[in-house]
Amino acid sequence: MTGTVAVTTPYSVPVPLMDVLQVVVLVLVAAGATAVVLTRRPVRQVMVLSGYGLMLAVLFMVFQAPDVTLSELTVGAVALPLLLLLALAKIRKKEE
Amino acid sequence: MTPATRRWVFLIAGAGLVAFYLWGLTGLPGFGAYPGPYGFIINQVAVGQTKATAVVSAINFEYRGFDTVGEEFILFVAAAGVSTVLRHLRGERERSALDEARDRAAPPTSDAVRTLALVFTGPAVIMGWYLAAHAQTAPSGGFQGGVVLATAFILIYLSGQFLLFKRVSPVAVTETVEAVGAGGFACVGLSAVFLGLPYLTNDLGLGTTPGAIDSSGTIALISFFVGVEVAAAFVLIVGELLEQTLLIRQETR
Amino acid sequence: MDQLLALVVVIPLLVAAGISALTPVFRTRRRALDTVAIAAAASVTVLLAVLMTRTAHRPEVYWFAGFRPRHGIAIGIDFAVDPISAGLAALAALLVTVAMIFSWRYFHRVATYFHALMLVFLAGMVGFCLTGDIFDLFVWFELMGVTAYALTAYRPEERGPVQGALNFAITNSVGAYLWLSGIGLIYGRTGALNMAQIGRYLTTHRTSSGLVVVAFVLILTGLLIKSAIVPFHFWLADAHAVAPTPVCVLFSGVMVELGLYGIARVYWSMFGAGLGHRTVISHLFLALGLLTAVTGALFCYRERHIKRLLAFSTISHAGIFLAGLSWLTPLGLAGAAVYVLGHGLVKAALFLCVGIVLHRIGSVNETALHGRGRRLRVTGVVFTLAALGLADLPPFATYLGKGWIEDTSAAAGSAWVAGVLIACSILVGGAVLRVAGGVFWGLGDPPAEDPRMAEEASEEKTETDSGRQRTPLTMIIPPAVLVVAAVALGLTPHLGAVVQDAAVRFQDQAAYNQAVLFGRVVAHPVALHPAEPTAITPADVLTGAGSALGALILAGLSLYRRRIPLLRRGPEPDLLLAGPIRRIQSGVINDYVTWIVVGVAGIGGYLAVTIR
Amino acid sequence: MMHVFPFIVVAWILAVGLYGVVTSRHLVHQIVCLIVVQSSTYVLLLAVGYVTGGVAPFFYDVPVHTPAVDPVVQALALTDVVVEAAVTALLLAFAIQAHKRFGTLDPQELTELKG
Repeated sequence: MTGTVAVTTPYSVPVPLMDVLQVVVLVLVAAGATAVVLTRRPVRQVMVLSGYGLMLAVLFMVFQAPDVTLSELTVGAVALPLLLLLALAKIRKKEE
Repeated sequence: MTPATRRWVFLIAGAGLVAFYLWGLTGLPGFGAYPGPYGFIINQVAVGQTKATAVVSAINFEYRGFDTVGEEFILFVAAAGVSTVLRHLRGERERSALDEARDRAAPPTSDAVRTLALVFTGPAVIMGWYLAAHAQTAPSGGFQGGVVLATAFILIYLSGQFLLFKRVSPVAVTETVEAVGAGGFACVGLSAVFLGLPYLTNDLGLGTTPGAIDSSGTIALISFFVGVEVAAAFVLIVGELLEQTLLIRQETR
Repeated sequence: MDQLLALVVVIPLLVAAGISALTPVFRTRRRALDTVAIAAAASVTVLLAVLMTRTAHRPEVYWFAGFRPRHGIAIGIDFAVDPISAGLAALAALLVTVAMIFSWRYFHRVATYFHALMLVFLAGMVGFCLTGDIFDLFVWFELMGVTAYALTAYRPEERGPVQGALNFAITNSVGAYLWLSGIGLIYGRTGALNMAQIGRYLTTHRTSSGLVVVAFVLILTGLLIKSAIVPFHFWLADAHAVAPTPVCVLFSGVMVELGLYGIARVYWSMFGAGLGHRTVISHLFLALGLLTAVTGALFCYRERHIKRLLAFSTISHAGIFLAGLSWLTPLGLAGAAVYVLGHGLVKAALFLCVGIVLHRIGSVNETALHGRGRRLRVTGVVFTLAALGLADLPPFATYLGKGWIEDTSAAAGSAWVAGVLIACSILVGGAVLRVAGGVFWGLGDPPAEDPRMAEEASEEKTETDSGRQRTPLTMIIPPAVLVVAAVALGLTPHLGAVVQDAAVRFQDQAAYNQAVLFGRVVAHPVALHPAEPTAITPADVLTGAGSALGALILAGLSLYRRRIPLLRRGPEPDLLLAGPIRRIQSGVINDYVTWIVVGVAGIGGYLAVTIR
Repeated sequence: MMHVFPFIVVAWILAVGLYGVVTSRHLVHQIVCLIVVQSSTYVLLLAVGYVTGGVAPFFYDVPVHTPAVDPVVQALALTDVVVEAAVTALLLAFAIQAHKRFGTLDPQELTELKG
């Protein structure tokens, strides 16, 4: 069951190509996480977070997890940034 | 601790934590070499046992359905918590709306945004229901569907129709719908107990064709209730957060 | 009963959803709401009590959706119930019932949220106790956590509750994510989530010790944070000081103890045999336990805010429980189990009495309250009795648990541990008795004002209508019943034999494996450890009475310090501690999370050096 | 290299997220950093369940015996996403209240519970 079984189904990508894809997306995700943390201005950070959510979604895609991809897209890239922006809109007034 | 001390303490201890964590991670079989058996067994038996072709949904709503009961109630409690916490603020806001209103006057939504948002509302509703209804076949389910469905309501708000948003999702009704969603799931599980079977046993007809819309028995039903619960919870949470800006916008009109 | 086992979790969840769905109906019918919610909690209590007696001789295993394991491999989720888990769940249900009866007249304004949250909290605690699956354990842990955060901030119109809830939520979430990382590690190697199956894998396969140790520490961290073990304890006092009193009953009485139960469960069903190195683990638990017991006791003694004082006493007791578990013996586990039950009952009674004081007088400041509780005679009597129970006075069940923990320490050749634990009991009991004597009996002089308390003069006003003329019966009967229950538990015949039998079975990992994965029940001779006493020894009674006496003397010295020539000079000794404590217990989340990282790195470093 | 690289990324995300939580001077920023900490657990879960060359665990148009990745971790990650959304919503509500009560969002200036 385990090991490197090359499968040719409509969805599968050749293993070496998949490796490269995964490494690239993983690097992007690591950089994204760093960027989210280092962005200290809240509104801008929410934008970066949204982008990070998108990258995570892509990562889950290449990890063959379409279910998680879809929920990461809806939650991580859309719903959470929306909640954060609403909260910030509420708070921002006194910050200025 | 001062910020500087804290940073140094963290950098030292955090390095220790990461080294320790990596020590554990190197004990894993290595990426791409998942050893099983849990996932492999489920992949083998799930389609036959549940007639659902989407194995992840079969796990979420059947094999590990009890986890999902807890998960739904986490969302339920979070929505109730947000309401509890912001409830007082809402009351205060109504009193002090005028003095804060001036700098909160959001620029009026442009017609293009409004039209676009309204245009997207319909597809969002349809897509939400589609996703919630196809847990057993597609990489989707009540959770994703619910969030998309909630997005439809939020689009109505974005289109500037906040009064409509209030009308289509009044808090009391949304709360009731949410509770029905969460409770409905628990009830589906309970039906098996009345038949003398363990809780959450799939006691509906499984259908014959794997992947068909009427296949997989309670999986589809549970997915529906999860969709209802998730959508209502999100609408409730977003509504509570919106509530405070809504009044002010009205004032400035 | 067989198929009904799931009801202990499903009833509270369904009733919570039901009352939430019917909010418009219940809004004007407060009594109906109370009745329904109390009935649900009470029925769960009864079901769990039945379950506890049913599992006295063999564990009960329940597979959700009927997915029984084949060839020792589980694909579903199970409840694996034994008397200890059922007993703890029953305590949780009892305390929820009592707290809701108390709330009958307590809050002046309640929406359906409070009842729904309390019932979901109950479901979370019960699910946590009974489940046999590591991820399911995590789910109920999170449900319990999220509900607890929301309940802490139940009065968000004040500063304290908001900050307390934030500190609570962020530290516990960090713990939860570390725990989940631990689950990921262990799953990536064993391919299992069932605790019995993971335990079996770790004993039958050679596994990299790094992976097992790291997974153990990460899972342990989440539980240590919940059980408020130093240096992970900071959130607890913050959350307790500000949560509504009926909620504090649950936090102190059972939620913290559930974290320790989780440690015991995870250790004895999953890691124990595979991890080995019993001495190392034993030393780790003992060090953490003693550090926590002493820290909590010192913080407790110098505190003037009565709810915070009780919170620090809970931290100290959590340390004592962990020290009891640390010997990894049946007697230690049995002692911790009985101590948890007894402590839960008396601590709940103490918090409820504080709630009555708040209801009638409107303050929780020990200095300001001095002598003002004299008109609350019944409350004073109940509070004093419960305080004596907390100081391990026989025949409160606490003395038994504490006695067994001391016995097992002495049997392991470490009588000094028993000495430290007795000193902690005296310090904590002395602090609580000082409150009892000062507030309810007007003895001695008021303690010096803690400057911090003076700043918070207006606190705690809005939780309840204060200044009432009479204490409602629904508020005084619950704590009285709890105190009586603590005595009754201590006088139960054959308690020692029954609990130690349960403890022996709880610690038998192989038997747990067989029962869960293969449905086989392994018979246990009760006299598995004949060297250890199962009966009550005179020494237990004497040490219990001794620490209660010590606590009384300490309370007397604290109250009459200014009238005793030798002690008169110098600042109040307990206020000397205030400076350093104020720096450590800073209330800043960033500090608390830093301490968590330091704690994990420290524990990890110790285990990495000793187990390789 | 490839067989450990994803796990190094997991440890990195965890460390960076914790660093953010510890050094944050803004509650909303801190909550976002907590989201980052949690995201390390998704990556870990999905990485340990990955099978090289395996397809996604959906058998609508591929035969059941096709080698597929582990579906269990995906179900766990889904649960995890819900938990994240719920906790974040609650924390944001607390933050809004904290701002209202304290007039600041710097966690180091919330001093109500000092001592």
